[in-house]
Amino acid sequence: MAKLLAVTIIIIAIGSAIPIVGHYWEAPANVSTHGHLIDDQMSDTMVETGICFLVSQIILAVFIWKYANRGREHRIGRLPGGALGLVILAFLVVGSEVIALGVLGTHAWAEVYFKPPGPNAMPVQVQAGQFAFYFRYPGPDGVFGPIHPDMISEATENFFGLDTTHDAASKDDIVTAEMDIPINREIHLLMHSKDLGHSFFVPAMRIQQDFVPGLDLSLHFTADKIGRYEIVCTQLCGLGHYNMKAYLSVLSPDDFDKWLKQEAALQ
Amino acid sequence: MHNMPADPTLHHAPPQGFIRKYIFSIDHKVIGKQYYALGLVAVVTGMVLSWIMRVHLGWTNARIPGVGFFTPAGAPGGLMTPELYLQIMTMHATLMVFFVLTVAPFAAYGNFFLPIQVGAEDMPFPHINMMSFWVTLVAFCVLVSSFFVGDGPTLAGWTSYAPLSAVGAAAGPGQGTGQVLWAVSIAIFCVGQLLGSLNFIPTTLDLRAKGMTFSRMPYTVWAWFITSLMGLTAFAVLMPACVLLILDHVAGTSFFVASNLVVNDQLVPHAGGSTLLWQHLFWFFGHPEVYIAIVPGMGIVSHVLSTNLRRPLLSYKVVIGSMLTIAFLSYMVYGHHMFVSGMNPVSSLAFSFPTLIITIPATIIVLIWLGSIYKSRLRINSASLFALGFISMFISGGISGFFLAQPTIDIMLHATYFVVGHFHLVMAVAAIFGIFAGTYFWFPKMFGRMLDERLGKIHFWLTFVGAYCIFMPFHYLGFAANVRRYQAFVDDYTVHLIPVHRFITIAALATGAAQFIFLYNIIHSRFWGKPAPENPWEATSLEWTIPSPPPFDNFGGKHPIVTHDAYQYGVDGPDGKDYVMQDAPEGIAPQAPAES
Amino acid sequence: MKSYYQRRFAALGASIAVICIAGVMLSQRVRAASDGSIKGTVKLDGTAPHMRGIDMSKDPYCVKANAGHPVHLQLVEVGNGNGLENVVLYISQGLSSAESAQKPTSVPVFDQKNCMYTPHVIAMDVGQDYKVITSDQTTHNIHPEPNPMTGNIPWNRSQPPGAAPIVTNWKAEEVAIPVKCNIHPWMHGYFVVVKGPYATTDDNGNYTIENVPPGNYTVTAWQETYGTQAQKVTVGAGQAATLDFTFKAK
Amino acid sequence: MPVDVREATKSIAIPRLGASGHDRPPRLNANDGRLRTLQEGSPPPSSTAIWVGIAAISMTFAALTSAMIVRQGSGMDWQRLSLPNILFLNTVILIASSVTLEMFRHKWSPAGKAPAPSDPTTLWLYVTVVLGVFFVAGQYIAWKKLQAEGLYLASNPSSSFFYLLTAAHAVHVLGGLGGLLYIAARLRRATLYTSTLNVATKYWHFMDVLWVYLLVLLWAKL
Repeated sequence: MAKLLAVTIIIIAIGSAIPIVGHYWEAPANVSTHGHLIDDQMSDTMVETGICFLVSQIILAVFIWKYANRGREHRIGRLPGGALGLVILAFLVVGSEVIALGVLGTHAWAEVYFKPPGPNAMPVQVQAGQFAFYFRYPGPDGVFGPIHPDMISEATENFFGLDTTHDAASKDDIVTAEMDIPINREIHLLMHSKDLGHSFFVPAMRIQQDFVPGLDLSLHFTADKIGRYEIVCTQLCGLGHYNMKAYLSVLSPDDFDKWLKQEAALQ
Repeated sequence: MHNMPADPTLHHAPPQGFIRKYIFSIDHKVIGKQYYALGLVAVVTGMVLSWIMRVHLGWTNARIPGVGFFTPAGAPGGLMTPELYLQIMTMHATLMVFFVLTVAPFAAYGNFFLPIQVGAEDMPFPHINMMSFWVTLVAFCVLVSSFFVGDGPTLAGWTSYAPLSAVGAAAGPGQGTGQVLWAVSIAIFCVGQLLGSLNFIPTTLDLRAKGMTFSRMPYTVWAWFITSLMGLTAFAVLMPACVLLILDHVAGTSFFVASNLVVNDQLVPHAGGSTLLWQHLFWFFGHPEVYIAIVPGMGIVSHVLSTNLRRPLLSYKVVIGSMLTIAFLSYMVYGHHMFVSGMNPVSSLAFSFPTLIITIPATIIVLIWLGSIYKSRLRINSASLFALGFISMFISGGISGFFLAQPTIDIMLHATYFVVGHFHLVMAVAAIFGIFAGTYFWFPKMFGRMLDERLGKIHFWLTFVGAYCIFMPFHYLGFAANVRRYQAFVDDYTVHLIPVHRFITIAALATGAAQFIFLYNIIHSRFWGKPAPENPWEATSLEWTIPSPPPFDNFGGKHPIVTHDAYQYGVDGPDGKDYVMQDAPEGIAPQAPAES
Repeated sequence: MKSYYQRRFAALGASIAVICIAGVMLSQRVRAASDGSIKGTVKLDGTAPHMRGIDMSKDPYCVKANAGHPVHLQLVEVGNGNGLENVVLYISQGLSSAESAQKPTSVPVFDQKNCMYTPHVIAMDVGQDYKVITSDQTTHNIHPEPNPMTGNIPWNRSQPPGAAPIVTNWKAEEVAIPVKCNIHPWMHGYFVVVKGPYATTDDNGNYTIENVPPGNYTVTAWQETYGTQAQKVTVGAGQAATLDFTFKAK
Repeated sequence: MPVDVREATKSIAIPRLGASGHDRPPRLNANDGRLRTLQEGSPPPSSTAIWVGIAAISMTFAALTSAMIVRQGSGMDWQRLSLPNILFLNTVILIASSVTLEMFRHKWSPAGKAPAPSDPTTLWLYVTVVLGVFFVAGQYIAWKKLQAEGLYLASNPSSSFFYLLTAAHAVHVLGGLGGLLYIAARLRRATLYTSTLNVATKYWHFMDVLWVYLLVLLWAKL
């Protein structure tokens, strides 16, 4: 029984590691300029914790194998180093990991959150609501028209509550259901929620940020691969949460201008 | 037995009549059993709910028999609607976290064994103790009732994030009555647990038998004591939070609802509330709650393990110290649930470090367990198997915490199935293994009958392997950025993961079914199991010095005098035993564990 | 002995059945041959405003379903000769309570097809059952939000692909109850709940209100964008009165 | 070495009086009805429990305080409201009630002889109860005053928190009143444990402290 348990634990430990080592299921490949920092951090953590995981499970298994069902003839032994040794070990191993991961990790975090967006970052506004994202581009004047919550109406597709008859700035705003961005151009994403808590998660872009009703938050990122990627909501927002999606298309600058003109025509 | 002569006056007289004996009982042992029964009912309900969820996730358009019968609106013809999935998910989580993981290891075992292990006749305030159970039961009934009123229970998840939980029915099915009932139920539950702490803490501090110094208390006593301290602070914060939520619902206040929200094309009347306020209040409770669920498990495992290793753990003080450190740190780490919540990124880092550091005491405890197995005389029985399983699970689940403790990585893993896998392993499965270990260890004492060891071992193997089959794949899904709380995976990058979900579903159904072996075992053994001796496991602590089941006043009017610490194993004890009872006569001076 | 009771039960059952049937027949106001009707056309004066196209890209299924024919808003839909579609006409004055109390036995159907509501507007009588069905392979939720003052209860339920129809009705008169799908925010329609005979205009703005007893009435036309208009009309026994409406484009 | 419980407890135990008598004055029972566990020097559990309760209540109000501060910072809609003056009178009443309760308890120190229910000193207890009732009534008047100004629970976050905090406190005071009435009942019927009295007094004083804290908080924040 004990030996079986030992073997089982080892099989489980190694078995659990296989899909990770073999990269069976992976997140969409990174297409952002900052993503590699996160990926590196991830793989570092994976290596360090993976080793700890395997070693500790195997030790558990070996000890069970060796010391189970020993009779009175065997004397109780004491682990060399004793408890103090283990405490020191824990501080050394975990402490070093904490420093390695914690301190190095802040670098990547700072890259994403502490560095302000560049001066010529392209502003795009995103509004989350049950259960869709809508995007707004400022248009030629580069200014977003004011939002009138009382005018928000999905029935008339006035998702942002714009008053195009009175607000000059709103007249040329371009509202879209899909987010298209030019490649290698920094995007400054201005986020607000129309109703509830939502979240803006683009796995391929390695960005995730909650929408907090009443707060205007922002993100900035740069895409470096042309393609069409998914934007999903990761904050439970109601029955349609699972289907709260949008698409993020990274286009060449020319295609992007073409697309923007098309959308402008549709307004 | 070496005990005091009979005490002239009992703390309170033995109750007469069925009602006072078994229903409105003030006997801590009966109350403990009542809590245990409540936990069983809740865990079975929660498990069935999880089955429904799993089947739906694996085969989204499958018609699930029976579900349509219970909620014709939620599942027309057994075809699950998104709202029903989320409602079931919410109820599964709420039942499991509050009414299983808090009730079973803490309230149930704590009530039964805390007074016995410190050598007391009963809790100091038996009526308050009785109230704490009945209040908790009311909370349970209120929660379950939400299945049957309006358009069902809330779908806001067990975290009930505002404003989804605060703007009312327009936000979705169950957000009206269902959400209010949820908040009411949790508020009541908090009261129940506070009443519990009111008994646990004085029992530990004031009712210890002569000679039962702090350094002689069993690990479990410490665990329950620490847990009740945590519960005291955590539940005292969650309760007002729930009151605020209820007021936002029924009284039109705006604590959590921000201005100018437009829900379903209707402008919400509230204004100026703070969305993050709820998250802060909730997680200030929420993270300690995780340890409220797991610390008693640690205590039970340490207790069961040292008995079955036939040796004391390497260091008593270090284990207790680590538990205290964990409890202390657990209040500084809650922010790691909110890394991407729009909280100031600096505070995210501030929360990240204690979160990483809290793994040090946890690691120390695990290492002590491992190191204590070294050159021990490990006995294999159902209890020790589950204790060892706990260690394995705790390692796996604890280590994945390293990912989530880092804001950087959390960008990718937040709200994915990685989180689900992590907290199920470290909190749910580990805690449940602790409960199982406790049951197989203490059942003889609680009911005076032995459990069937063979069935116990079968139960262990199916549960151990099954749990890994269920929860390890969750981590892979998480790495593939599979978002949690989705009722289906349609036309997106997660479609190729559906086979993994199906595997998990099958594993979940099988493992769940295996739990009925356990149910059969406890029910059958309760009535037809072979009678339990006083001390079947050759254990040393006080609960093993009295008959099984214990008499009404635990020590038959006597008062134990404790002369040894709780873990005198592997020593040359009296008449050839390898252990010394805690209340053995002073004369017996056991040798320290012999070195080899 | 036994047979005796059986006979008694049989007799009892029979009599109950008879009473029920009688009751049902009496409750139905028998349609008089003298009933007339109101017919006519609703036109738009001026050019219809531009209807924004709908971008369904959030749900690939909807995009596929509508591949080829672009969809647009349905706030104002005009057919041949500027006929206004989706206008609901009903008798707002002149019906006796008995006449307005009777309700048709037909069941209007509100279909969710290609991520749009077809028809965009359905009219129904107070207490008349209507049916919500889905022809889509994606899940919709139906979320009507009546005015709380009217006493109609808002509801919100989902229909996964292949779900059974939802059959229900409205307790109180209300013009008009907006209904939407939150999962597909562009999906938007109306339930118009009236008392007495009603009609909805077809693609070219033509309508016919059947079964109108002879008398003088006020007929009201409702259009989601342009609001309501009312006109008086006299219906002779067995005759079809004609009544045209014209809405001004803003 | 077996120890006789009677021996061990004799020193502190005064024989408990049965539920018998109106005729005879109830005695103090320093034994407090606690379990005899012979763990020397451990206080009666109730005196630990009351601190546990006080800790829980403090946590609750701490949570509400932080909620109030966060809420005040989050919205632009916070209107200052002027506290009804009666609150200050109520404060005086509540503190006075604590003093009277002390007067009562002072006469009941375990050493002292237990007076009969007819004894004038027991009047202090009833005075305390009456003052407590006055306090709650005074709070009620304060709410009425605000409502007269058109400030209801949902009118403004400041008024919301005012009603919430004062009501929460009032509920706890009512609980304390219940405790005092229980003591009054014990006085007439059976034995009164010193610990019960001490606990009730601690709780009642805590109500003062809590109220003064709330008053300062409301005065500073609202």
